[in-house]
Amino acid sequence: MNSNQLFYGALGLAGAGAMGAGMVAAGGPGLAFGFCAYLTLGGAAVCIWEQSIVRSAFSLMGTFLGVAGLFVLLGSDFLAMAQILIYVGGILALLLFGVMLSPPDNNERSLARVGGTTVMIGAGVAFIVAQISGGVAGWLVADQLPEPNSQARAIGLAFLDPKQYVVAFELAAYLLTVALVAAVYIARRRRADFEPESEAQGGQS
Amino acid sequence: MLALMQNGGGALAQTPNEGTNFLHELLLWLPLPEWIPGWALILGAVGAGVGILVGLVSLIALWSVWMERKVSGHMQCRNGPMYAGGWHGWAQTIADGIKLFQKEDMIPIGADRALFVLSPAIVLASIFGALAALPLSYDWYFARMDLGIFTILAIGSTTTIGVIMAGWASNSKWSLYGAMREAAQVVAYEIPLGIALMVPLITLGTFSLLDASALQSGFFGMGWAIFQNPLCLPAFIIFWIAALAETKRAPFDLPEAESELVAGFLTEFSGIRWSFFFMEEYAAMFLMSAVGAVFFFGGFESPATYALRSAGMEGTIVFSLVCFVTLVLKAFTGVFLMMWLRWTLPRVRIDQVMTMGYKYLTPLALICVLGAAIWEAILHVVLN
Amino acid sequence: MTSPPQAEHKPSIRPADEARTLPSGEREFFMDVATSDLEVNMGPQHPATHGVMRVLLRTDGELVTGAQPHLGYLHRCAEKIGESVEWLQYLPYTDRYDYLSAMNNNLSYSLAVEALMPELEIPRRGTMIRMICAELNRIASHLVAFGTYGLDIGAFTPFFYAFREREWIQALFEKICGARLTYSYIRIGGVFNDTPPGWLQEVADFCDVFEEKWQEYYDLLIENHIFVQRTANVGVISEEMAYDFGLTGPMLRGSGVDFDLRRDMPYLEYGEAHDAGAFKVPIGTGEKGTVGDCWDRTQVRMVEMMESLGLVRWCLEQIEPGPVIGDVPRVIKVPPGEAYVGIENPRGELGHYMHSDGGKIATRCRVRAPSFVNLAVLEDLMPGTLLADSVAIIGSTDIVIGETDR
Amino acid sequence: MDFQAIADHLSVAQVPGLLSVELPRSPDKETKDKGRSGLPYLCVEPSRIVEFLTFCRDDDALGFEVLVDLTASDPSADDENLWILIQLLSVRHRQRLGIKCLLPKSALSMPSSTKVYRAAQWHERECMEMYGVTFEDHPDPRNMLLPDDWVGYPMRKDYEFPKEYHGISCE
Repeated sequence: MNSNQLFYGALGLAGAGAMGAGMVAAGGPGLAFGFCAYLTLGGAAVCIWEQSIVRSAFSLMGTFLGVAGLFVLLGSDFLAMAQILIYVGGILALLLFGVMLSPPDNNERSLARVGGTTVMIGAGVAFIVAQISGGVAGWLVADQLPEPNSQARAIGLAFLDPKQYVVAFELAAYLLTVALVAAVYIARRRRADFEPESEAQGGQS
Repeated sequence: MLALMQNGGGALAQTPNEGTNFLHELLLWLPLPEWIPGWALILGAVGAGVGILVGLVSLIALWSVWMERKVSGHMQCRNGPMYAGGWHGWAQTIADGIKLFQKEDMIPIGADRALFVLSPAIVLASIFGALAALPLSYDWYFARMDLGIFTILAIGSTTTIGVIMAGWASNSKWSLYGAMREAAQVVAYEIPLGIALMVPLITLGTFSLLDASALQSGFFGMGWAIFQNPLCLPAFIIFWIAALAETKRAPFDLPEAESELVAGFLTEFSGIRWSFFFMEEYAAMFLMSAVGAVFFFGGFESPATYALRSAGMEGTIVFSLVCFVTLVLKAFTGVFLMMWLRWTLPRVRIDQVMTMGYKYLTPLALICVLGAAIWEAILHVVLN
Repeated sequence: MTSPPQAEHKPSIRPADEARTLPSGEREFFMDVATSDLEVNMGPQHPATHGVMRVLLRTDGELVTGAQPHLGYLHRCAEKIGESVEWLQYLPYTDRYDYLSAMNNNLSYSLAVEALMPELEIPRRGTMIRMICAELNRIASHLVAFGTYGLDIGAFTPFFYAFREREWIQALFEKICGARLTYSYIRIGGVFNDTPPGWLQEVADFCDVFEEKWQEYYDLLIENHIFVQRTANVGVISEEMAYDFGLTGPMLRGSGVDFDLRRDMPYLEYGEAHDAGAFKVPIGTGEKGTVGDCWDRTQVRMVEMMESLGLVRWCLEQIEPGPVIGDVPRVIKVPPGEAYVGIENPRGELGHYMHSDGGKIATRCRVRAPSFVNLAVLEDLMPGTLLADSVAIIGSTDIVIGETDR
Repeated sequence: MDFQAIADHLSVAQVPGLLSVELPRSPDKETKDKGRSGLPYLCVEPSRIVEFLTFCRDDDALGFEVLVDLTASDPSADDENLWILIQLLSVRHRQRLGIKCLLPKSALSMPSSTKVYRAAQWHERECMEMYGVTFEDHPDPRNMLLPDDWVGYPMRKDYEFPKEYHGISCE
């Protein structure tokens, strides 16, 4: 049994434990919470553990989706969907775009793998075990989930209301535009205007 | 799991006072023993919803594949499938499906097995999740969502991750090219897609697909957004181009560009895994067409629903059915349009795709939004 | 990465750290970000190589920075066989090099052998049937070129339309010689047999229908905006470059060179046909982009189909009853000597160099295959283009691997 | 110009390497000449081929822009010479020219024509693998059609077919 199997075994057990504990504590919503929390933390753990940097990046998808799920549970579905749209559909895709093209470098990542992950996973498992063994009384259990109400209208009004955040909103927009233009400028291929077109088509005869 | 979570979110989002999930209602209505807890009912509803979704996606794919073959066949002076099942080869896709199930499950030696196996699941789960947000009729829906369109776009965008995963896990250079193209293309076209959809959203003033449809019921069921605001037509064209790019359909089928990249991210896939990607593609086509139908072409509304409503049949099962059929017909008109374009146009080049997305579609979509906003302002503020 | 054993020599693949030319003509240099180029094998089994050819590509993202064609996957020793079998026995092998225009291959071989046999007289009817067959086959071949080029660019439907018309031509050939692809119909001394009754009328019917269909295809694909965007200004071959690489046929004419062996070095009755105004020679004009780009080459092929149609019609007018094959013995003995005859094949000049020492078997049978020569230009044309462009370039050379490898 | 005019023009210009002119001729019993059918060609000295081709290409009256074909021929196993055959084409003047170089089989080496016509590159590669001719200064002397580990020169008349190839019996 190698360390990888051990890790994924522990991860699976932790998932079952998290969902089971959630269900015992708060029924269906608890189960959903346990699942989302497990996705979030499990994705993060895999991200640290995995040697392959691309797998690490893919595991972030679990984290992002888990966070989105937590937002849903907290009754904020606009935020949840924004989270998925921006983080999974946009940022993660770009991240993968970059990471896929980078050469693998396993040595750098092994340190984090041995040290950080073990400590983190151990601490997490210990915490959960302690919590369960100490009884779930200490947990904060919401008796009812908040009602989901899309705050889209509220957010929109807040952004466009001169008395609230319209200045900040517009400033952020300008900042992002400037950042975008700057990024394009930096990433652009530099063109040198010297060296005339002599051997361009001539090739190697 | 993803679909479950999504649906769980949706089901949990039910509030007792308004518009609960009809599956949940059904389960509540059934004479079930008392000791079954409420959450089990919710889970049951979720399970049934997932079952219906899987069936729906399979049906859409089955029908669409057959339709694609017939459409392409007739456009190319062929008949397409004619034998399987008897009448015009209607059972061809079923036969193909059975064949695909029986095929050897191949994973290349150098492939990243875990990701290779996971990628079709992610792709399929994302389309399930997105389709779950699509109402099938005024009272047939999996989850009543105020943010329906936002949800569809968000969850639909996770397909990209599955495709990138497939491309990377295959450990083939052609697949990697496909994955890179997919990443670049989808990120580029999500922007004009979303912005173009803002035009009907401004016109109708809602994110909800149900509300959007209901708001287009005027003029004998023809008060469609495209007739309400002149900017909707250019916005629809932009939306449609972006939707083609999002669903990887020709002329934007660069991720799988079979004459350039062999089959792109699909190169190493075979059998049932490959068919999952195929199902996703057709389901996504249906979904995008349905979204276009709901936000530009009246959704469930048509003279037929108007007539039924005038006859006081609103709320009956017949009315629901007519709404459903209306939407499906509109959506499949869109699917047909996609097929028509695919079998007519050559493929564009990646730099042209990027140029079109960033340089033309996005600014044009922004102008459309601005115009739509001005139009609405004139209509409602100035003229009022 | 599969590294071929001969990986040490890569003259055409430029070093990665060098400056390179973008498709727009700009020179660009690398930033200090460390990146490495990706080497991809396009082929031997790849939809864009139209057969078993391998192009080793070095790519930087989508940008192709080096290309190296590797041939020989379909090498069937045609030339060696030509030195081992009798003169007439070799004829079926000629069908196999460019299997899309087997009539023209037969014709080239027959003409080369006939050049060594000064006494042999070819009857005029035989010549006319030869011309009809060669031109019909040219149309069929260009139809495939047009259809598969559409496939390369991503348009499926033109392919089926093209094959529908080609099917008709093949049916016509089937009636005349019994074969649909490898005809061996044009023989040393004439053609194998006379046309079946009514065949010439069927050819005339085909001409009438095809003329209408041709316009459809032109509008559907060649004038399509996306197609123009994909092919115009892509893979530009200048006139000098075309000469340097020895290009012939539509590749040369696409570069704006007004040269056609049928008109300028007439064989059969092409000279007479041209004087009668039966055909013109289309050349690339750079209408949509630059002279010598992929669009020009494709357009030249398209227009050539119509010109071939004119030739077929002229032949149908001229043809008269009579014998179709000259006095050829069953076992041919060719007088000693050597001759090179090149004719205008759909893909360029198909030349046969035949050397006889007076016996029943050729001493040397050399096939100058147009695809082989035209393919060499890839090494120069592909660096600096995008991956999709390189596919467009390979398609525009209209190669048949059976011919490059022989 | 017809062939005779081309030959005259070349000999007047005293182009380096031009050896003789071969025309078709009828059989002659007295000289035991079997005769020669087909097309005329020029015999050129192999070592001067680059200068010769350069002249043919650059001379205005000749203007052979295109090298159509370059190949070799092994007339018989007994013959001590290998022939290198070059076909030129002038697009401007609509004329062809056949050139033949005799290379002794003991020293199969001649300058590469690639510098004059790049079309020669692939033809020469084919010649090299098929006949074992060495073209000096060839930029890319790899096998063209044959596998890289092929033994022997298959188009030579004295070539013996291999008994096996990579463990595959050929008999």
